Amino acid sequence: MTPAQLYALVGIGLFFVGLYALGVRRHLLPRILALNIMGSGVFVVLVALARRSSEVDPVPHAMVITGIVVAVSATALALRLMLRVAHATGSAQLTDTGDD
Amino acid sequence: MTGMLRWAFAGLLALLAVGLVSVVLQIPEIGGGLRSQVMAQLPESGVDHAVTAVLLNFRGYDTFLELVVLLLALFGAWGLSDSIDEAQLDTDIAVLTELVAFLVPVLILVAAYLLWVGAYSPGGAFQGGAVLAGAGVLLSLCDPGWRSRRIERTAELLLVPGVLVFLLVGLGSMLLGGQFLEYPKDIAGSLILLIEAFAMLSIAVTLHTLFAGTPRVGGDR
Amino acid sequence: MVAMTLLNWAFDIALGSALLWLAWRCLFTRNLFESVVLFVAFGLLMTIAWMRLEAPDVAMAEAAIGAGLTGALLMSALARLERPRTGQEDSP
Amino acid sequence: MSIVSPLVQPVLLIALPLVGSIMAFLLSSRRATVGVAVVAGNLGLVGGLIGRLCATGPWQHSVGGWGAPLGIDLYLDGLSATMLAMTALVSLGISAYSAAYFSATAARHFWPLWLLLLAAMNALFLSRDLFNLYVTLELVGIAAVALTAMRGQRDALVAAMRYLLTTLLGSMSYLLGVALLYHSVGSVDMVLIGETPVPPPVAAAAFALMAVGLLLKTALFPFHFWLPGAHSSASAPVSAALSALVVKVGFYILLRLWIEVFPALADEIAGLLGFLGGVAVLWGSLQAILQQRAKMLVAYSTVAQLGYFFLALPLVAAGGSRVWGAIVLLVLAHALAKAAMFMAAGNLLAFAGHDRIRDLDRVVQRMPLTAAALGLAGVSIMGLPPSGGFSGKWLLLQASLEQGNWPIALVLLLGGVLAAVYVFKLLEHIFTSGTPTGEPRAVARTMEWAPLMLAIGAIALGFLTTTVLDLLAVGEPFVPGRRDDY
Repeated sequence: MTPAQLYALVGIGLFFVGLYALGVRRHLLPRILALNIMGSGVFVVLVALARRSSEVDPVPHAMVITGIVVAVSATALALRLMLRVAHATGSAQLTDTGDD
Repeated sequence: MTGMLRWAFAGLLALLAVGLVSVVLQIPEIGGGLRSQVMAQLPESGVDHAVTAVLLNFRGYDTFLELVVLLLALFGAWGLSDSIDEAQLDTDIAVLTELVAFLVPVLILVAAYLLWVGAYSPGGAFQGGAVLAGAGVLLSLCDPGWRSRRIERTAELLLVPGVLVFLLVGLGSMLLGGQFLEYPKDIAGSLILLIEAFAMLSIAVTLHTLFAGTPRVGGDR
Repeated sequence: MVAMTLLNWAFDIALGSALLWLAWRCLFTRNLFESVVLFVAFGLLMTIAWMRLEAPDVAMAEAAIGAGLTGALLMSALARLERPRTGQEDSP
Repeated sequence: MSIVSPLVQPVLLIALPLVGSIMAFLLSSRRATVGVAVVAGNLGLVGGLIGRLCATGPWQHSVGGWGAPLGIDLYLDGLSATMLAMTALVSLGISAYSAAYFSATAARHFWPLWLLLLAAMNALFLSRDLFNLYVTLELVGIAAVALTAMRGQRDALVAAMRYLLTTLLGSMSYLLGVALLYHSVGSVDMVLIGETPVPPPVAAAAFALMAVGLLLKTALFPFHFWLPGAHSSASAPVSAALSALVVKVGFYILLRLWIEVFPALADEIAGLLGFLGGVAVLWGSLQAILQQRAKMLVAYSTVAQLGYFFLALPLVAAGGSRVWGAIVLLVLAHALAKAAMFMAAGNLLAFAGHDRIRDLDRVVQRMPLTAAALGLAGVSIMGLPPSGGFSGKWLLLQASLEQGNWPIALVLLLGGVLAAVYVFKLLEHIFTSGTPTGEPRAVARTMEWAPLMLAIGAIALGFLTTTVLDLLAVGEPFVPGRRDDY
């Protein structure tokens, strides 16, 4: 095991912690945060595996920066949508059928 | 989800996580990935910093689409903006105002520095744009109406040049006989700085608009 | 040298565990405000992790966007969420 | 490459709708005019590209001039051209309809998002780079969600929220798979990854993650839970775009992965996906039959029709490119027919003020064109000759009988019967005779013609089968050839 692999495992852990929360939590705010944390997990895997070699590959770094900007865009829209859902239904949860 | 189901779900995810961990440990080391290629082409890219070269040149197309994602999030938020925008944060204005009066100019300088320094060390348009948007957020905290009163139309016109300048440079390089976004080698550095400068402005305004809400954006007044 | 390596390992393990613990707390606390604060703290720790992974560009993006602006977005959304205004029903 | 006329560059398929979107955002009027003009221009560009493709064969465009693995390659072959053509045609119908459908207020929000969605889908069909595909997937997903939510009513908002969580989850799963592949190969170019040996467990995990992410977006049973709500609660032209085009995007990437990157693994899960597809056909059709509202019925029909694409996968292993051709025919036929159906259902809704199937009396006298559109689209959905739906299902039936795969043949026939039941359920209430009660609202002429033209297209596809299959074969997109195992 190397430190790079350790961080990759942490990334996997974050992915699954987020996935669990996404499935279990009902309120939309934690669910949106869960997706962000899953994203962070994926990003950590991308960058950590590049760290295994002493020559660090810059391409995953650029990909992760792209990913972070995509994530903040999606989060901004998700939060806005959450507010509208809360206004329309009186609760920031998805209560009706069909949910995991 | 009931208790039993929760445990089953947690157990399933734990199994998958263990499986994935063992897979990750089996990924062969391939010796620096694309690093050698990036380094070999770096002198041709117009910048000296590898990550900037990947973001703005080698994989500039991704970055271009990423600016489109930001714009799209703004369009989407704009379509949802009715009636929830007037609510503002409660803040202690007196304390903040002095701090902000000091911080905002500093943040603007930091953003400009980040943009400039991106050519040869960590930094660049996204970091700079976010810092600039942060300055806007601080201004909104002390004076929620600063944008809507003064510069709304300007702000809304600033949302698009990031994407448009990128696109124009890309199409321009095709007119010069290259492929999309294939910058002429001798002016690649200047073109990248040009793209980044407009990208930074648009990123900052977009991020700030996403934060502050989009009261009346779009052509109609 | 060995001491240095051990120290590095200890640091990485502590940082990794802290990230996982913060993520868990952030997602499973019942208090939404606490959730948001913990998420920003998570973002800041991520910044350190990026530095450890020799990714300073990512660290800067994370600090500015991941922790900073996302935090501001979350705070502002929370403020609007917890102050439901009446008479603004927009459903038909 | 360099002597090619500047008018037929694939990049313009992204630039044109993008510029149109920005114009629609900044303009204060004439948004619909700009929108329809841009979408018509897009169709012209796709026509030019197809002409060039047939003349000179497939080609690639290395963005930035670097080429894979350092840079990103765009790639055009028969398959991507067919998807682009489908998107362009259906988009034109949807745009013509939308120009009349939306009020000025709604049009402000609709056109920038819709044109951006078009740019994103074009970018996706042209890309061969797995990370670039992630960015385009996010673009498509976010645009689709924003368009769904745009209607602003309670059911649309809730459905859009569920759709957003699902599509983002799908993207994350996909991206994790890409991360594993990148670090095993040192590239995100599909073809390069396909040519490089990857340790089997890593390849399996990466494929599983990417496939699950894409299946979530494609709403294959049991991942369809988000689809009926989103597709039925959006406004009619948006429903048409979601059902006809957006769900196909995930399937397209899956198909490319299947052929280029994971052919050996894919054959192993073909049985599972075929089974899920069969369940989707039967379950979706039964649910459609049970629905009381027209748009819900049409949405469940999409769940069923998506099932056919997967149902056919077990036949691919033995049948090769002929089966792929049949699947793509079904994709095209469904795109045309389903867009027509959703827009026709939108007309019923606009006309009657509701879409309760039982109370849709005497529509045929007032809106003969809409009724005809529903009827013709229904013919293709049921798979009756002559129609694109028939050609696709007939080819599949042949393949399954040749291979002696009785379960698939049975599901194909049963699915057709069930589809007939739900289509006639919709039609029988429309074709009742009698005197109209109340004063129904008028529906604009283009809103009647647009679905009718698309429905006629779905029928015409039945006569153009060989043409489409010839176009598909350009560049042999279904021949893996480059590699067999890991």
